[in-house]
Amino acid sequence: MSFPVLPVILLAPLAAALVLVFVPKDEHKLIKSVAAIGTFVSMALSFYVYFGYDQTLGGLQYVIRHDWIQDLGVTFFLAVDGISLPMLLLTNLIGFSAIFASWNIGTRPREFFILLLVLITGVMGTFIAHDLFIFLLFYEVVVIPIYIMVVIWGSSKRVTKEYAAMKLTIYLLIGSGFLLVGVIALFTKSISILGAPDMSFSALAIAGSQLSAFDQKWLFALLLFGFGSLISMWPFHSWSPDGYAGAPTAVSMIHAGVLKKIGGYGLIKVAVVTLPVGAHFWAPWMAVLGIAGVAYAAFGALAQKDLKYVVGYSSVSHMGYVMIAVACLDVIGLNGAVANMFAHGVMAALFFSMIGFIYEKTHTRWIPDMGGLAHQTPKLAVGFMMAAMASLGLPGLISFMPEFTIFVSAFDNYGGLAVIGIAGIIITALYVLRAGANTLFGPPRTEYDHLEDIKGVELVPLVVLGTVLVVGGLLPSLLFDMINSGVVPLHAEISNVLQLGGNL
Amino acid sequence: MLVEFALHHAWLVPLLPALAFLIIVFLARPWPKLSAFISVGGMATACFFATLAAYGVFTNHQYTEHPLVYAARWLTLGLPGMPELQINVGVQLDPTSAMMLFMVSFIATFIQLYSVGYMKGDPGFSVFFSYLSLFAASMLLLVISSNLLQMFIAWELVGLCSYLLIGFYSHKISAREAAKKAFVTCRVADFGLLLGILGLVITFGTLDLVELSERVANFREYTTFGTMTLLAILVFIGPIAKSGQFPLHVWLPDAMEGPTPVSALIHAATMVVAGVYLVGRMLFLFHEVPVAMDLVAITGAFTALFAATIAITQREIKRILAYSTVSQLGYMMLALGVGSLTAGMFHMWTHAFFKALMFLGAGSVLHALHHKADVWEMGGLVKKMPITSWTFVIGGLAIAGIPPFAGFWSKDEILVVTLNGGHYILYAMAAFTAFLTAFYMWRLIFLAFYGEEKPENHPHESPWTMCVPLIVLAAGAMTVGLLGTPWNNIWAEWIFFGEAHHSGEIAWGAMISSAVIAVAGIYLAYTLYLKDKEKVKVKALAERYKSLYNLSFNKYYIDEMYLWFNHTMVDGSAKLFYLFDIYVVDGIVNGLGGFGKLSGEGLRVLQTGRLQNYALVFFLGVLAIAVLMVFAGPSTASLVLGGVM
Amino acid sequence: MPFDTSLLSIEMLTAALGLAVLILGIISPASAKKGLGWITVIGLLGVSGAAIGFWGTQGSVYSGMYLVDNYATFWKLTFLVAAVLVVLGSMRYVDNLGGQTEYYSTLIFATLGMMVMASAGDFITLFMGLELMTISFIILVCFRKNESKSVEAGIKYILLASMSSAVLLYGLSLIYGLTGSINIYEVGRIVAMNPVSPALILGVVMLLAGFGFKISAVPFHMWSPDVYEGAPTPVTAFLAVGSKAASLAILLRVFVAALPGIWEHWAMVVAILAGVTIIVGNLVAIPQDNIKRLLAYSSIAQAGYILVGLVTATEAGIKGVMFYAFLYVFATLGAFTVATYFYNITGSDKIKDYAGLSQRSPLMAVVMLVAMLSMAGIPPLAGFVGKFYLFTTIVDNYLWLAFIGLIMSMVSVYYYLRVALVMYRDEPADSTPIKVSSPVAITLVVTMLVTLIIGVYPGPLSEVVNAAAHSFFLQ
Amino acid sequence: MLTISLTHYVVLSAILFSIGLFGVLSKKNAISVLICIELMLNAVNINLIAFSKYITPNEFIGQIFAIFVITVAAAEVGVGLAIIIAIYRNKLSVNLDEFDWLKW
Repeated sequence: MSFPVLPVILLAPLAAALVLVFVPKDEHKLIKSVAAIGTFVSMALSFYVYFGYDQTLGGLQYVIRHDWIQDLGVTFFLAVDGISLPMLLLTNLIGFSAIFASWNIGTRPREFFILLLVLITGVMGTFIAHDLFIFLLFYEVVVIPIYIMVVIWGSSKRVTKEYAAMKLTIYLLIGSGFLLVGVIALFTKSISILGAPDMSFSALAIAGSQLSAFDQKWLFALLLFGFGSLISMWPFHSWSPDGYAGAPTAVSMIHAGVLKKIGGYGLIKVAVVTLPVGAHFWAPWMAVLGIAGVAYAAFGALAQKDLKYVVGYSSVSHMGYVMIAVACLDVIGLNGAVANMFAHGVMAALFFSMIGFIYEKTHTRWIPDMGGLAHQTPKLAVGFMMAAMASLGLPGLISFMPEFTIFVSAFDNYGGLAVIGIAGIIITALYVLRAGANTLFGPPRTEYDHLEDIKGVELVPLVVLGTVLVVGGLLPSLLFDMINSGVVPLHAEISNVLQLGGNL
Repeated sequence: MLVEFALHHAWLVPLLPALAFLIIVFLARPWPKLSAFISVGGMATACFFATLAAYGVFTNHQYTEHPLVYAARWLTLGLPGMPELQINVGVQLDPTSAMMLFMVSFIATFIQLYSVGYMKGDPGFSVFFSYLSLFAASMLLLVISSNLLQMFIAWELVGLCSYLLIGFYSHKISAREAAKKAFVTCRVADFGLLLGILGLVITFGTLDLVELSERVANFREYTTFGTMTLLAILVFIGPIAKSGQFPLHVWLPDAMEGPTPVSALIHAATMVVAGVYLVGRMLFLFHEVPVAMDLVAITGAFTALFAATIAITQREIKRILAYSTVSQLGYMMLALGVGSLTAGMFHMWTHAFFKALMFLGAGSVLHALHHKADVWEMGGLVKKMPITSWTFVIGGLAIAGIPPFAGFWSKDEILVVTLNGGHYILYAMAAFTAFLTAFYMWRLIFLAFYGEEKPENHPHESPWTMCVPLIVLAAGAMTVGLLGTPWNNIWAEWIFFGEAHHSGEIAWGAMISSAVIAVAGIYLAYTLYLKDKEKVKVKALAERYKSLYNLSFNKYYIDEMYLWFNHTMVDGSAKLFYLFDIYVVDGIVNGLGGFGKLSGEGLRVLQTGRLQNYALVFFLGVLAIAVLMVFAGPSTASLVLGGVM
Repeated sequence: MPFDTSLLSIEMLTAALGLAVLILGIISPASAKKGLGWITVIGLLGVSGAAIGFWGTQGSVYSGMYLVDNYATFWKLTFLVAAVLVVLGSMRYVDNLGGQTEYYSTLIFATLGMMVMASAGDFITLFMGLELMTISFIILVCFRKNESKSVEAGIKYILLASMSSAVLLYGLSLIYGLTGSINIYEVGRIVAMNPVSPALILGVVMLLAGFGFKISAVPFHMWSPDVYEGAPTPVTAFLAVGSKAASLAILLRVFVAALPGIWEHWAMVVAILAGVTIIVGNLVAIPQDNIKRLLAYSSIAQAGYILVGLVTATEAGIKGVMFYAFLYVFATLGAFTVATYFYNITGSDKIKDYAGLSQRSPLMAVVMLVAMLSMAGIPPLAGFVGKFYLFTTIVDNYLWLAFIGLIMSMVSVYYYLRVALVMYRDEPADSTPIKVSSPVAITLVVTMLVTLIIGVYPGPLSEVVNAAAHSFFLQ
Repeated sequence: MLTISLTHYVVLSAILFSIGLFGVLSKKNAISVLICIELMLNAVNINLIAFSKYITPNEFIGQIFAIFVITVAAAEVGVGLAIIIAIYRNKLSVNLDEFDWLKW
């Protein structure tokens, strides 16, 4: 690998942020363009990587590895495989659109975009790091920028933005605290097994799978709590709706779109692979919590009147599907989990960007105050409905096949339990259509006649994400083959361990 | 040659309308005429190919045994050796699908042509046509699917389009709600269907229809009879909603909120028959499970009767037609339920023509009367709009089942197979339904087209784009039934399940009786609605059986029940969950946070600022540590005591 | 035997520097007094240069009274760097005081005391260093002798400090009485050989109390918030950094070198102390509204974290302590320097007055944020790595402590973020931009960069610390 | 005829230490507190000398240590008195209970 493409992808937004530090603070256009360029570079390159990745070869590719901390066995280890690559791509897609979704930011734009770029970098880092320590470095980078962005540019509705921000931050940090304990314990144990400290995922996987069943169980519980609270696993989800409601559009997009997914990603790439026995032990619980999340959050969303809360709860419910899928611990399930994370990412980001525009134009997100917007702002309506349809899992849009695969494997493994989860699609259809219909359709309101439709760069999120939404729906193999190439070896490891280490 | 091409490129048929949709959406939208042209043109071409393909299929008999299948990999999950799931998209051509292909494209073409006139001047003109194209495309995709999942996808897309089209006048609250109702109702049923599909994948490991049918045929290798029953029933739930069977028929009458061509499209050719088609396709599954078959048959018969009893009291012209559709669909289900793919498909075929005809006719009427829908406010239209009226009458004869019109043959076929199957009760129900059908349909005709004119109406004949389809379809409604006359039943040789069961002797009894029933129905309608100008008898009857009348007029209050359920049960529990979330789940979180703060405040107070308090704390600390040391350390306790001594 | 006095050269240089600055302060005209700050800085830098020269030398003077090894040298460097940064950050402050230049010399002597502590080989040296440092600090604490808060802080500090040193001394005397030696390593050998006696336990308890006072471990922490608040802010900074670090240095020396024999007796107690310190420090910090008090409590919590490293009394533990102490120096100094400078400009320590700092002076705001988050242990800042090192040592046997530590560190984010909230969200009361003077700017940038770099690329530092910790056991 | 043993010294120093401690905790006058601290330090000195005499008779470790302690104590007292004077200037009182501006 002559050209270090991954570091460039990682650093491009950071570089843009650095440039922004020296841009005068009232050159709004310039600031935004710089940010856009930075993210565009990353996006273009990650497309290049995505399609340059050799699926038949599989495994880690575009590897960058340097010694970092000798005595902790940490190496600066960047690489991509079939699981991290979709996530990387997703991050950049959303990051790029997020820049444009927040194009009309008027107050203190320079700080906003600097923070946004840092945020994007951090998220990317978690997905391409294959050393647990580096992973953790990036894992929490994102928390503080988000806090600051929410308190400055957020909006107070049911709860104040300060409350929402603090809740979101502390909740996730406490979660990661537990995670950290688990990781440190795992690390110290791994030293005695490996003989030398080594924090790369692969090494930890080897060590972890040799741990006693008991150790694996309690360690996995810690990791599950850590990652679970990030992926808003029921009942550790309550930060999510408030947080999204409080956050500015771009943050909601990135948080719901990709940040959450770090939880699922970590759960698969770290927790499950490293502690298969533990995973096997906790799988039923994960499934139950996942199902609970699906049904519970779906009903929660049904009761909402604030658009962002609707989507907030719906994202909790969708992540429930991911939990079930992970709990299945088989190839199809894991495929579905990763694919669903990707699909939901695109969908949620589009949803939030559209809601952001609606809020920007009508200054309300309160559904009863709206109606008939489709007549004043048709393009906006199209985007909104696309997101809505994707969210209820309409075939032909990206989120159908992932959900279907999840259902297959869930139905196979958990039978009756899964049925409840699958029933969620009915409620989903109910609240999504209700929100869409009451916002966009019905008699147009005169007070919104002055609104002008999204135009120019405002269309970027709709175009970018919408395209992915449709293409991914019509040609799911583009996504699934990639994921499959990553999941199959991973699952092979797990099943080996589970067969050998029969000490369940 | 060209036929060969059509046969092996049948995917063009759905593709063309799809392309039309894309072109209109992205390019042609600003120019209505162009959009219309693209849409109709695309549809017509598709129809052309479909015709060729159908011809190809019907001309060589091998396809009746071995359907022509070609598919491409769409998605693979897992590796060989491990539980792997491969999903193909492809084309499966056999007489059934070929017939559907032709029928759908043919009718869709004329409906689109008709819409050109009907929708003239509507602001959403081109958008409407793009929707129509997409609708047709997805329906055609559904028809040619070689894979159950592919079918499901098309199925859902059809649902989406119906949502868009029913809600086309989205500024009307009623339209909006009707669209939502349609989608959600179908969603509920799709849940069952989806479960069924999942079950099939998991049990049989494939979704390709052909493979599936083979594996199902000897299902005992894979699963138990119980599972099979469950699967069959689950799969049947989907069609219940899509084809408006009881109790999920509620969305269908409301679907009238859409523009009339849409109603025609939905009710005649496409959406609703999708359910019947699916059951027909999956007949190999139901066939293994007698229980499921009976379920289908009973549902069908009951729905037919049930809808008919509602239809007799409705006032809105399109509503009457809608319920008649529900009832006719019941017939088809009944036919499939008693195991005769032939009869079911045949009725679907004829029904498509005369029902489309009648809807378009109704549309033409509404168009003329500026959307005045109540049949009681019409009358004597025959003088002002002859084409519409006469074609409508033909349709009426067809649906009532007067020989030799199309409806007669198919309905007769159904009655015969029901009778031969020995389902006497079902036969009685079906026969009675036939009587009611004839009655309410002619009630509509007499009220709307005959009798004295209403002065306030100024009807006028519709433009040619609307009349041509009427005429064509009317011709169809007269003739298409002749394919399946008992004398030379070509139909039964093409489309059948199992082996071509062809009843040798002609069931004269059934034939005559059904004809008589139809005539009786019409005569009753005539006496009640045309002969006595004042309609005294009717009013008297309505008074006499007030409760029954209301029951029927209010559709047995089923919508109200659903509404109640939705509001109290669903929304109620939603509220409940939400409150729980805020006050319990969130309450715990905030509680913990508050606890932290409070303890902080509490400890803070200890910091009195008095130097000597600090000193005191210091020494208390020393003591505490000393005690700790004694008890935390391993053997210190004994050691201290020993040391002191 | 012959003494290799060259081993003492660093201390001698420092002492000389202190005296020189003192005399210069007296003789130089008022106009020239400003220069003294720079002289101090340069001098200290020179000394640290010399100290770096000592890296790797291993030896002892006066039959083990005075030890020179990487361990000591590392600590000395830490103190010197801290002193340099404090001086840089406080020049403006001293000028405001009206050029009382004894400040600098006293500060240098305090540093000297710390250095002596770092390489103390027996109880007398230990005591001397400790008192030299303490007394210098007492003087510094009530340096603004006309300001009653400052003086009150002073009297609280001197009374409690001398009391605690009395307790410490009593403990030392007991241990001397039981072992008949005051040489730390020799005591270690004797203790290891003989059975445990209750008197020894008592001695250990008193040592723990004495040192616990200095590093402000709960329940011996009560003085620190008051003194920190009352003292001149730069002094507070040095107090929080230097005296704590030095006391840790000697604490490790005594407990790991002299008392490992009865490790199992004090390990659990230290663990509990650490846990309580972490909890109390973080919880009480939550309701604070004065930035110095908030930092005081957070530094109490930090002491708790550092104590964690002592629990196992292993090389890894020592390493963790040193690593954490080093980065703690930078984080704390960063925060306090901002506080100092802000006080110079606005004359307020109230958190609510920090409103809109991010717009008045982005640099100050960002440094404050980075420093605090590093203390909270948020990656990719140094604090995270430090905590990682510390908790790896105890996670196996003291899992509960690991839980307390990591969860509470996340809780601490709560009150750090409240400061961030004020600095970043609120609109400033008066939006006049704050011009950061160059020496302060240097301090701020240095502290921030070090915190960031150690956080992202801790490799080199960990190597150095390894060597230092290793040399600990070579005496 | 009892001989004076190490124990006596130790007990004496312990008592002295405790007296000093009591004073520190109870006296309100800053100067008396300072004096009480001196008592505690002297208790330490007694310890040191006693141990030196009985445990390491032929080395003067304890004595040396004691001398250092005395010296340092003197220095401390010096600074302490200076501070007390300063605070007296500020508050016209040396009553410790009045010095509680810094709290919470």
